Amino acid sequence: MVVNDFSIQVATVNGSGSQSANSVLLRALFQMGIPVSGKNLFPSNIAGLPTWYTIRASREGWVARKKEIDLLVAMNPETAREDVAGLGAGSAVIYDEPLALSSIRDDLTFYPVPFDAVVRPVTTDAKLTKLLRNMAYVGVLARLLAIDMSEVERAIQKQFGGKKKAADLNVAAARAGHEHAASLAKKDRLRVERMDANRGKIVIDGNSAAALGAMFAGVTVVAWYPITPSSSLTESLIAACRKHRIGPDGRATFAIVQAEDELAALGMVIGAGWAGARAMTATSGPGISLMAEFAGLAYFAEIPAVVWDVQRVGPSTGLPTRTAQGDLLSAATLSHGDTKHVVLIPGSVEECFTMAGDALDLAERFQTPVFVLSDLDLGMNVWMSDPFPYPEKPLDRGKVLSKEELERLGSFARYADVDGDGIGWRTLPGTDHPAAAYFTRGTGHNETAAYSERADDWERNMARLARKIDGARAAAPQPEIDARGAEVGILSCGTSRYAVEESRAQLRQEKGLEADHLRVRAFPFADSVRDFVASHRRVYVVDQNRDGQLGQLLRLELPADLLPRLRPLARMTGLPLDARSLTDEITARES
Amino acid sequence: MVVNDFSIQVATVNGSGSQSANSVLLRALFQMGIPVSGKNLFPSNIAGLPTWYTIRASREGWVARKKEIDLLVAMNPETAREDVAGLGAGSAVIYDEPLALSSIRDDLTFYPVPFDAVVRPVTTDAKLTKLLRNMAYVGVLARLLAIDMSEVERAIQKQFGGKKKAADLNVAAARAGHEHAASLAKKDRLRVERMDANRGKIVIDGNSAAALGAMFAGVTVVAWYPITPSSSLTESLIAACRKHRIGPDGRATFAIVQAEDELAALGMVIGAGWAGARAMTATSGPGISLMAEFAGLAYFAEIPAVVWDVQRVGPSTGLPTRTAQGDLLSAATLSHGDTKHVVLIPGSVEECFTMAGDALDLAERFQTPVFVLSDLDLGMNVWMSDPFPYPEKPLDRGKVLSKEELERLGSFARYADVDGDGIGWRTLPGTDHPAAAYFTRGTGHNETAAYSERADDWERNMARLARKIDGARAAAPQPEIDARGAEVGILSCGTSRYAVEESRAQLRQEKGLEADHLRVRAFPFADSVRDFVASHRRVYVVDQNRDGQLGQLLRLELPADLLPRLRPLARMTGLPLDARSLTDEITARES
Amino acid sequence: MADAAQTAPRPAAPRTNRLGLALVDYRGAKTTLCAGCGHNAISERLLEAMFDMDIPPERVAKFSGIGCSSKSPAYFMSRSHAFNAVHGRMPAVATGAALANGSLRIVGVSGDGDSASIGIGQFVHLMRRNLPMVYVIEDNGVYGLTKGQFSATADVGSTLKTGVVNELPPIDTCALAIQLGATFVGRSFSGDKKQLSAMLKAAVAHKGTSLLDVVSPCVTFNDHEGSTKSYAYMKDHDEPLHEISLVPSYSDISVEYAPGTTVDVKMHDGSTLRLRKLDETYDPRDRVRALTRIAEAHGKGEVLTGVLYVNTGAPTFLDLLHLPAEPLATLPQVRVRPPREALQKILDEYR
Amino acid sequence: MADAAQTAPRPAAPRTNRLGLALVDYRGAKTTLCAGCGHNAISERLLEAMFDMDIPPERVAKFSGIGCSSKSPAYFMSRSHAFNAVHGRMPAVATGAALANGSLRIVGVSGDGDSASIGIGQFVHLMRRNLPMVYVIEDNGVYGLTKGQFSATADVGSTLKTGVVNELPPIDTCALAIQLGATFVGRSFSGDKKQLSAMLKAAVAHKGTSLLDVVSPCVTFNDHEGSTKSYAYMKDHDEPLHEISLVPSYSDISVEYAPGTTVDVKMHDGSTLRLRKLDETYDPRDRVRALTRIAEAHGKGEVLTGVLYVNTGAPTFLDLLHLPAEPLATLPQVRVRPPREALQKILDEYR
Ligand SMILES: Cc1ncc(C[n+]2csc(CCOP(=O)(O)OP(=O)(O)O)c2C)c(N)n1
Ligand SMILES: Cc1ncc(C[n+]2csc(CCOP(=O)(O)OP(=O)(O)O)c2C)c(N)n1
Ligand code: SF4
Ligand code: SF4
Ligand SMILES: [Mg+2]
Ligand SMILES: [Mg+2]
Repeated sequence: MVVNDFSIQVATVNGSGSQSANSVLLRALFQMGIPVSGKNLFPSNIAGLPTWYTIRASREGWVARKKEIDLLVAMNPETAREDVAGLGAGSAVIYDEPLALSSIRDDLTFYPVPFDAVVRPVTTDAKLTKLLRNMAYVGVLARLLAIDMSEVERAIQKQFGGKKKAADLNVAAARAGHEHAASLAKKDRLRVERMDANRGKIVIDGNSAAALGAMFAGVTVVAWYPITPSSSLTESLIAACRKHRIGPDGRATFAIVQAEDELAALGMVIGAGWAGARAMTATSGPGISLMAEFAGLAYFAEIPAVVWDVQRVGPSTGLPTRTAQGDLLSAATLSHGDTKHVVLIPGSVEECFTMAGDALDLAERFQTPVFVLSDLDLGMNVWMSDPFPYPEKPLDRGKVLSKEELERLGSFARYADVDGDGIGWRTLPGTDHPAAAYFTRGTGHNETAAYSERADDWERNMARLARKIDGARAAAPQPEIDARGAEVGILSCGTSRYAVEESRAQLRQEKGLEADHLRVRAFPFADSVRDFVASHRRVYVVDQNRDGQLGQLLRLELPADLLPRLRPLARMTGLPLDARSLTDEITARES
Repeated sequence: MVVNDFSIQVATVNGSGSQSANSVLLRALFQMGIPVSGKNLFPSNIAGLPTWYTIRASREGWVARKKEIDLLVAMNPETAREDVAGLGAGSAVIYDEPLALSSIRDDLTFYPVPFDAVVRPVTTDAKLTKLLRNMAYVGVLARLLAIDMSEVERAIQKQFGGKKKAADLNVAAARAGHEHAASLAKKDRLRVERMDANRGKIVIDGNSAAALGAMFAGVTVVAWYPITPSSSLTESLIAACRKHRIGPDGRATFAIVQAEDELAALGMVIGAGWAGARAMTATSGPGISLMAEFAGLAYFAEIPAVVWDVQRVGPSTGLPTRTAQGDLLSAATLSHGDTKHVVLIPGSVEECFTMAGDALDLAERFQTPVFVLSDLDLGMNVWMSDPFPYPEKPLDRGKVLSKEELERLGSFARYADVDGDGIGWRTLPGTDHPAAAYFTRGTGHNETAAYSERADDWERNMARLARKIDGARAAAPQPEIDARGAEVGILSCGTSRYAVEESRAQLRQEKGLEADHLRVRAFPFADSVRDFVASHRRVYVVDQNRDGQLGQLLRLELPADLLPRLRPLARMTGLPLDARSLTDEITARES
Repeated sequence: MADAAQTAPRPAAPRTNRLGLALVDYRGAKTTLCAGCGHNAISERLLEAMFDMDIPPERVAKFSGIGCSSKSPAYFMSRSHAFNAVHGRMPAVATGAALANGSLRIVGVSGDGDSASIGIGQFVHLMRRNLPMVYVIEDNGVYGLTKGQFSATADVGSTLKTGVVNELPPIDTCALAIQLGATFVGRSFSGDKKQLSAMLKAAVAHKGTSLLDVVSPCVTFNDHEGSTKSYAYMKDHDEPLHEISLVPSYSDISVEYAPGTTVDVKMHDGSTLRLRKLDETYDPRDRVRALTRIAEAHGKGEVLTGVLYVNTGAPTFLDLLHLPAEPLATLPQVRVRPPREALQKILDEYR
Repeated sequence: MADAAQTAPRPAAPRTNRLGLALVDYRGAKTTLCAGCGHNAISERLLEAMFDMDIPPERVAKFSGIGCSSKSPAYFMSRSHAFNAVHGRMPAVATGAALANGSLRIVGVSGDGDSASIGIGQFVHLMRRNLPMVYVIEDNGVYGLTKGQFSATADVGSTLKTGVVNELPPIDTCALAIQLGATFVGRSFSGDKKQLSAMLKAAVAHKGTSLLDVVSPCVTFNDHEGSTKSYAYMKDHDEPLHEISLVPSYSDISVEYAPGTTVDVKMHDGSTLRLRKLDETYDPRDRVRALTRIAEAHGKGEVLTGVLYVNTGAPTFLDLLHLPAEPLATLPQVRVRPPREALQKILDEYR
């Protein structure tokens, strides 16, 4: 028997209501204390197209996408045959009987289930039948995998909250499936057993986590324009703020505005940041491109702004509902002329929460736009996590001169590097002091913010800007390093870490190959990134894009003599990265 | 005496009509057969602010900006003292007598001239006086430098074309200056002598040259939005096409449209290129940023488009009237996701002419946007050049299937790599064949242009795109290489070449240091770029930007083991690069 | 046997148009939009209109932005080239294609988000230019493809399924277009087969920009109480302004007409648009009246449908450019590369 | 000696406003615009209005895009913060600042190119939102800073010095604004000191977006025959709609009024805008009439000046957001970071 270590893929069509069934399945396993993860592979339309939902149970706690499917639930006539064809030998298939799939392969285990018949006792209404068939396969799976039905029912109650009728119907459907499955002769070797790995853990998607992080980090102005996969970030922020950020006086301590487009969204954020608000926007690739001009203004005029980029597959509209890490290079250098932006790259839902605050602090501290590069896999899929720590650090509002300080100083020069860190002091509009005002512009200026076309003013100012951004390398979240003196190193960022961590275990167990790991969490890179490369002979740079963009940024930043050590390992299929592909590739290149 | 080797700087205010005087001065020297160049340093407003015009006469034919000013004409009270303070010892100053400058330094030669008095015999009208003072300094200079007055008068005639009254007045003013200067005791060592270096040569600005190149390359659709320093490119194209591209039937074989902004401008160019037109736009930095999303669409949907970027100082609005090469990195990688664009970099007015055609050919051949990176110095200043060769090569319209070919083939797959070069065949809308139509989109698609979210379709298509663009490295203009087996190499692009060439002579003469030179003319880089770096111990990469962007592109493209040889040498002041700064820097780093 | 042969039923030949094409020759790929989405009905009307008007599909070029609505060009007329561009910027792309090949019949399909939110800038300038094309806004007051946020045409007080209420005044794209000098402006409803078909034909026949704002309910996100873009709302509030039918004819018909009678507006392809004047004072050639009537309808909470404004006299953007009869795209080299002497002459000026 | 002392002339103290500030306290840096540029006059009127209305300069925030016009915020009120943003996108930046600090008095200065060409999209949405700000378009029909190309407000038939003729219909930003729901819309002329000053004061007093399209001749590129934005043209065609004067008062005055009399529109700061009804039928509260009058004027080739439309009843964008009295920008941490228990409660829901 294979216990608590398998992947289930449910193949269906979007809009058919399988989402709740899949969540229930995932939650049931979670409640049994088994490490679990789920990934939704959905199409870019609203209803009727093929969708796959993959649930992985892993004793070891691996949460990356598993390349092999151990158990397929085939509900979609359109894709059923291809889905079955794609399975590895020995896998199991639960399918809707009318699809008659058992004939097409003889190296698989097939479980035909007449789902319509199974739910008929529960309902005769056609629309309801369509819905409840889904909960029925949960029941079937429960039986075959020995998932505790009480946990399934608990999960259903949670899923449908107060709605008793819905809950009852779904429980009935699940039971029907469960009973029907009693008639199925168990032929596969997959099963679950209770564990205690999830005590105290939560299950949440990265976008909700980011929204909570921003709310607890005191974000006050949000301007956005809807785009998959970032919309749910702002939408959960709206929901959260309505609940927790409306004062006793009924007044909202936030303003969230749906702008007319992404140019306007960032423009509003910049105006708000300039006037002293903690402001952010959330978008994805196409929005990043549209924000290029404003990003350059914010960099050059030195205005705090936070931009979340929940990455999807590009270029252009690309695959709007598939995951990638393809905006690293664009974000880091966004806009014409010489620009360089601070970029944070969360690698877990907890980091979505914490970095939402880091980004707002860094933006105000360094008076510059900060990009946070999440991705669809992290943002829209649910992940297990330890509960998020309440932020103890006070908000960093950066260098702002108050009326009182101005009275003391008498005057100030907006762009003077008085502290040697390249960061000048600013004043906010509305500061009630005759010397408070200064003129903000995207054109050349001197230390007092006066217009200047002088060569020396330009050079000095641009050099200071470079110094300023360089300072972020130490202030931004430092890399996560697991180094044990191996010869081979792996460099990754964001969600790649899950595949990398599992791959390292595979390399160790299967090939006896040790590989150290550094996960980059911010750009410009911390010095430890240089040191990591310097202390490893060969460093595989893992990227979820075509051009190896993390590798490209390393090429731009690291000392040239270290670059020959880098080995690009870039993949982009729209599917979350899996460990097996990495292991095979590294093994091949190491032997 | 220093013969035919000096620089003159005229300091005045814009809108005061000095432009014609300066052109006349430059033309007079040109007509005397002396290699000459002129650079206009103007402010970003319309009238009343300081402007400097520099004319360089060079026996050797050097046309880069000369760092040292040998002769200053101080007409602007606002800047006169600082202008004088900035001169090297021994320089000469002609100044408007009321400015009383002679007292401020004793290591200079001063020529006070009461310009109002000098032109009084010519006019008493105040507005005219203001204008004619300028032509008067031309006369003064003619006397002091022994410029032939007949050439000055010929130049005035040419300048004012038919306008007899204007011409006569200006001739009179020049003569008045010339006569007055007879009273000045020549104390400096500068003079001119007739040469014969300019036979057959023309004098033209890069934007006009580019416009002519595009017109003779059969451009048919132009959409633009005004922006300095690119406006004059399109405006001279309009003028040229009205003259030479209106058929006997009175019909225009071109459409030039002023769009509402740069997004629309590139959108129109893409629509036109898709429908089969040779289409282009011209812009500068901020426009490039606004074009990011459309550039990604054109790359991914494979649509021909030519974008001229006449670079100015960025980021943001920056210094709109100063020169730079700061858009290299943005242009080469413009837009989110994985993109890579073909970039051409003209290094002379003749190349502005020829590359205008190359760009249109390459765009249609490779079905992709092609960026041409000129700069303000090249585009808006006038340069001597051999006359442009009439284009003998027929237009390359790329892979387009006609109705007849479709009848033969029966059908076609838009994105199938039938020729192994990564370039598919396309059809134009309106092709009268039932199988001609295909669906163009910025979303994932397969070889038949059908919508696809399949991982394999995405990977295959993106890999083909990479192959396709890689093919441009051999098809685009190859580097200009002057290598004589030196240990030190210099890599440059665009207008930097003029300073580099002069600097190489200085290094040779002053330090006995030989340096080979490779001037990049296109991205992706030709293989000879790699070979050049491989065959030199130390390679200085000259950039007119802060971050050394040519060097950055080399870091992204070259084999890692070659990168330690690169030595960034980046300067950005808004002033055209001068040889002396390079020579000093290289000398310092070589010793 | 002979008898049998004679009485054997012949397969009925499919109805064909003057080009000998059947309706299937105008069909597109299978829709991936929601069952019951208003956009699908509009695609049907559009392809029928093209079929009925004998437009060769190969001469049509379809353009769209991004959205459920903007996907629909894939679902009609597969024999026409199509360009699914970027969000809100389809007008520029269509304009470029029109410049390259003025002989194309251009159909643009957009959504209210695509046109009135992110795309309003290009929309405004397109209307100003009077580019010859049919521009259909499939207007549902929401962003369908991103799951139901408000667009700029959402009505004050309409409520999302999330309970969020819109408080900003809607942009009336028809009023805006008329204000900006558009030459053919109408509004219809995706469920009104008869009116929409007639208006589409009139739009196709018009020389210049034909803007049709077609209220097209989003069954998934906006078909509920409180939304004026829902079927329910339309059924009570849809007040047809006048009946339309296209009378193919080549004789020039006067457009002077009295209240209660009909007016025939002559179209540039020779066909005629007949307007039945149900409305005592309505004249589709009067911009100010059109704006007034639209405003009045808004005041009454009504949606005014029909051809609101027509101006058949205005020159199109292409007219202003004095282009040749042949497409610029395919002019031979001899016509686009001036002769050797021309370059010689030019260079001499720079000597 | 005592006599002498008594008769010695005292230096006249400069006139100060209620805040004790002199006019110089409202001045800006020396202009770098062309001598005689209409924009300079507008800057003067603006700073005078602020001075006369006792607005503390420190409470004012100035915004602009890119252009000669957009440079002018540098030339008035140096004691106010200013943000010279990017071309055509100032409205978004101003909106963000208003969200961050609703107590700021926002003044936006833009050009016709900045607002009607590249910026028309943001302009449209700003008007829709009724953000509290004064939005001045310094309208010269050309792109001054880039040396005289046509903007989208250039009149049909007007000619550039290069001889190029504009053939596209101009966008009337006032008509557009009214169409879109703007709440204070007026047009004036940079040379009309009296009218412009009064209108600026009214605009400053208005609660909501006050759009003023001020015809402001470009002496360098557009002040010539054929251009309706030239001084010459304005002198013959400038038809003032009504005289305006601001009567400071805190009593509520009715706005019912008969032709030939005056109407006092109550402003939200208690001051009153008096409109003298020169026009038999004109009512500045009637959108449709306003649009009609503008259209009529266009027909007659006239430029209608004055306050064209006023709606004092509409909620502003900030009202809709239910913000606290204090600026969001400076709320203390305790008010923007929910307590520990809140996080606890939230996390439990995810268990
Ligand atoms: C630049 C950009 N921003 C945002 C999106 C995300 N997006 C896709 S469709 C859409 C709105 C579509 O609404 P509408 O035009 O009304 O079409 P509908 O789906 O309602 O028919 C948005 C915001 C995008 N694709 N590109
Ligand atoms: C994105 C971008 N495109 C183009 C420009 C160049 N540009 C500067 S000002 C201007 C037009 C200004 O016209 P208007 O707004 O009417 O101001 P005016 O100078 O006439 O007062 C343009 C096109 C720019 N700065 N940024
Ligand atoms: S979501 Fe709405 S607009 Fe989109 S396809 Fe479904 S019904 Fe149509
Ligand atoms: S160019 Fe025109 S708009 Fe610009 S400053 Fe001069 S007069 Fe004013
Ligand atoms: Mg919609
Ligand atoms: Mg203007």
